[in-house]
Amino acid sequence: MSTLTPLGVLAVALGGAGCVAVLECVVAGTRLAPATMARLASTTVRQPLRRPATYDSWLFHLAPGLLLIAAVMALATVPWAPGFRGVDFQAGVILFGGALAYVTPAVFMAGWGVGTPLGVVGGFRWLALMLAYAMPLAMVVTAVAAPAGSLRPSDIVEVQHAVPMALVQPLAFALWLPAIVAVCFLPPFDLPQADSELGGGAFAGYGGLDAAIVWLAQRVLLVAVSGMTAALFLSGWHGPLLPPAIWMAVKTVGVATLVLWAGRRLPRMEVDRTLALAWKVANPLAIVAIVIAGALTLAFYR
Amino acid sequence: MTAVEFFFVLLALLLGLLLSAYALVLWRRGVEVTRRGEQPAWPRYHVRFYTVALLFIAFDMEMAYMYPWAAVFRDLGFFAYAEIGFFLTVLGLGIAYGWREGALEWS
Amino acid sequence: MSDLGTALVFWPSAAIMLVTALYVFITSSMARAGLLLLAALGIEGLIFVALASEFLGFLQLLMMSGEMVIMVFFMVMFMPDPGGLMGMDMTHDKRRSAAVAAAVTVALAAVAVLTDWPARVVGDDAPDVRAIGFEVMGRSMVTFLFAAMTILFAMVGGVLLAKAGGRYGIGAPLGEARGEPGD
Amino acid sequence: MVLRLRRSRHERVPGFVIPDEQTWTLLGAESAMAGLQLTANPAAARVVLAPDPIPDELAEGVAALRELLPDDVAIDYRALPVPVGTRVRDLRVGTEAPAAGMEHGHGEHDGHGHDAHDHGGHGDGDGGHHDMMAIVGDPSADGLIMESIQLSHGPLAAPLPGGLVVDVTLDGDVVAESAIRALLRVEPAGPEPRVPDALTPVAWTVVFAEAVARAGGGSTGSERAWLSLAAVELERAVSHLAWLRSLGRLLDLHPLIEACTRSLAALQASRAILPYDTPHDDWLEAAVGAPDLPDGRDALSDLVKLVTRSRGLRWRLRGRAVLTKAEASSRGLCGPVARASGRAVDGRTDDPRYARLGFDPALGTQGDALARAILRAEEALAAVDLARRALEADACPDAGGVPGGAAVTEGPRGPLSARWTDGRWLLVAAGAEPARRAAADAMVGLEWSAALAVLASFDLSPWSVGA
Repeated sequence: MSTLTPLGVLAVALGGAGCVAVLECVVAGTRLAPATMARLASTTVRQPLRRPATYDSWLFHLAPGLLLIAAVMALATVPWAPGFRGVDFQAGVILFGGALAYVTPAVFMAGWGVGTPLGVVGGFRWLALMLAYAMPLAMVVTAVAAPAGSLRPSDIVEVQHAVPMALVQPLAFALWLPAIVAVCFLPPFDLPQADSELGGGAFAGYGGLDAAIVWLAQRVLLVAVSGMTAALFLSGWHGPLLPPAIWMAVKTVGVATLVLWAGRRLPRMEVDRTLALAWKVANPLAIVAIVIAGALTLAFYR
Repeated sequence: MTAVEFFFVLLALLLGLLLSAYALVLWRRGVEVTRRGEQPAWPRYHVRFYTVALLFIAFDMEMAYMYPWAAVFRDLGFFAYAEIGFFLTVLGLGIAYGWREGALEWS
Repeated sequence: MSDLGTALVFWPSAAIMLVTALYVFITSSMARAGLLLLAALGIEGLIFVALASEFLGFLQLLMMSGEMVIMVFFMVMFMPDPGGLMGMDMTHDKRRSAAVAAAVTVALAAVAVLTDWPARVVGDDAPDVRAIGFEVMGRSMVTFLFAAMTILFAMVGGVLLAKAGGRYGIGAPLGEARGEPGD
Repeated sequence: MVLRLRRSRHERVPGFVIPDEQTWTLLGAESAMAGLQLTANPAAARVVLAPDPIPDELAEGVAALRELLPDDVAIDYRALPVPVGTRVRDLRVGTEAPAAGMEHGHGEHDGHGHDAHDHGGHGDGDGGHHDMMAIVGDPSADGLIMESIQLSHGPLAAPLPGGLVVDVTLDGDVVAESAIRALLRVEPAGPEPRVPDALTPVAWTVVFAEAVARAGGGSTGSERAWLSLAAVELERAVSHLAWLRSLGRLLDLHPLIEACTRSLAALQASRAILPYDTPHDDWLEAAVGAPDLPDGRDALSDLVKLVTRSRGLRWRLRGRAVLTKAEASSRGLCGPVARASGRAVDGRTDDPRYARLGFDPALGTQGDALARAILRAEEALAAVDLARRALEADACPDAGGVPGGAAVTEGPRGPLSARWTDGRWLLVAAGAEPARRAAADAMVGLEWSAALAVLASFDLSPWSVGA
């Protein structure tokens, strides 16, 4: 792991965010206009910071920063290639979960910090959504780590050299996908900043650099989550012809496109039904997924 | 460069970039206050999912035991599987009880 | 991590942690107090990682954030003036509590400084996750299973207290028994 | 999983439309919004479209909106063919807050029972150390005593119609109380008709022409009768489609939005709403334009299939705000809202022209939000068929209007009637006020997103007409 790896992670973050922006135009079928996007970004960043009179001290301006740190830390744990494994901890998958867990206080700080009624409602809605996606996300990670016998993401990728985990444990994969869409608060789970219902919700008060950082953090979060999906479920960099890094990039772009496309086809979910559905269907199924993972490990992965 | 160093160097790099970006914008552009005269709406918010939150905290504790199990399960064989089976059924009972008591509904 | 690196991370983090812990009681807004406590525990997680106990550090990062945010919304629900607009001073009975705090700090400092901790330097990639795993599944299996029962008792107790009427809506706290099931 | 990589002509720039997208669509100015990706968050908007004379009642809303816009974004005033407002005054001078037509949907009923709600220990805080546990107030359903949020979901809250204000008391994110106010109002002063509702210009113009003809004793010529029928039916289809698209934006359901846009493009080919002083025949001719009806019909039948079969819509709208047939009649509801709950009240049934074209009103049964959506989609499809047959029809039975009587036409939201007696207009838009009241009552007890979906399902008009 060379000393350039931290800069490598930041490069992947920025490149990935740009790629996600392009993907959104492709999925939405609008014309690609990098010039307009660049102009919008530069004019946004050049504006003064914006602060509603109803804001809560420094809490309000820390939320975007925390969101971006959480997103980049989650991205750092993704093993992109045998040579560039990112932060290769023994418990890398738990760091991934831990980094994603800090999106929750960040969005709540944004919601509470803005002080407007709809912002506070958006912040508390995000708490309900966190209660819905947190448990399936954590349990599916356990179900995937059991066959690999280690919590290191690159070990999990190694164990999938023969067959990807998505085929071995389809139930775990099915529970993982909605959870990662909810983590990135992308439609159909874009409850905290629901554009049409809360008028921008938790992030309505932001302007200038804050809004740009929130936009960037959401895209980096999607890149991190799609990358980890490719690593944990689609046998990461293993693949017949192409070099490992290219395989990983192809799979990440594939997962991101699937997530964005599915988001456009489903209406926004309601908070109470999502929460009830998660705890009545997703959690019991996650328990079953762990039991299945245990059985598969005993049978095949010894 | 070990993983821990990489982790903290990246964290420091990020904090540095963010602080310098904010400092630059604050210095060059300053802050603009909107919605003047409005009062902040910070009520004692009536959260409707507090029972689910209680169940979540107990369930989150469970994860502290599931992760080590996942790391060593492959080498321990059936005995560890039986243990985690017991652990999961107990937790399933917890959810079933919460479900029956109507803790999962939106009060 | 090298000693210099560890020191570079440990001491600033410890300082920031103490400051945020102090501000938990100085600030008047419930939301800020809860989130400051979350920040303090998050930095504690980072310190665990710096001291080569990665699994416990990441576990703290993962669990503390979720649970502290839940604590925040309970504080916001049940304390008057959660936004801290009235600047209510939450500390009371100042003198005695200050004395107790000082005593406890001195005791803990003494424990930390006087005991001779094992000098075994744990390498960076010491298999701490697997060590805990073997420990939990092997020697202290009873505590693990008892922990499962404790979690179940916590769930049952929490739901029992939170859902006042339980299934039958009997004996709601305000005295009027409602016939319909559920809330 | 076909990924349609079609290249649309326009780059999408985030935009905000004042008063709302429906008004611009129905006034035939849809092309102005082509390059915009509509957003409800003013802070994210880069282009803001506004009608040149902004209605007086929206002045305060627009001023608040301007403050939230990014600094480098200016409001782009476009002249709409029909003035969208009453006392036309140049906004740049700035106006005091207008006294809007107040219709308190909910407040009058229980005599402001909730206003005595004490805001917990907050109220009597004298700064000193007061009793922490002084929590007073009436407990909500689960026995917890909490403070509520007062919120007036402002006049420019896209995708709801601009000019509609919902005053809500939120207990958590569940609506405890709600009242709906329609701000916009037009006073037709002189004999020359002024359309009192910019969301249905054609229907009102036809009603005025009919009323003027009846006041003069004659009856409308046969050729014009078919043309006015086609124009009214076409406007009904366009109004329902514009509403369905705003529902799609509220629920963030893009397949529905794209289907509505396709159908609208086909139906609105060269349709234009000319200023009112043009002669009536040319006005109607322009209002019909040259729609591509067969293509529009195909797009509409796909849309009806999508609305009836979409699991997402069913998930969000089924079983919400159920209005039984008895309740609909007791509340005096008319138009699609009443027909969705089975109450067969339609101004077109006793019109010989419609009988000639073989018209039978579509009826729903459940009366919930989903039934209202499906009914409006089916009505739009039926309206396109009626318009096509009307344009092909030749001979015309006598309209048989009683001279001096009120002229009535079935608008997209219910019957509209106008009468010219002793020098002033008597205008009635039956069912508009009861619909607002029913929507306000239906929102109570629902979570915020469900409450907005229910509010949208009533397709309320922000214009208050008549007394």
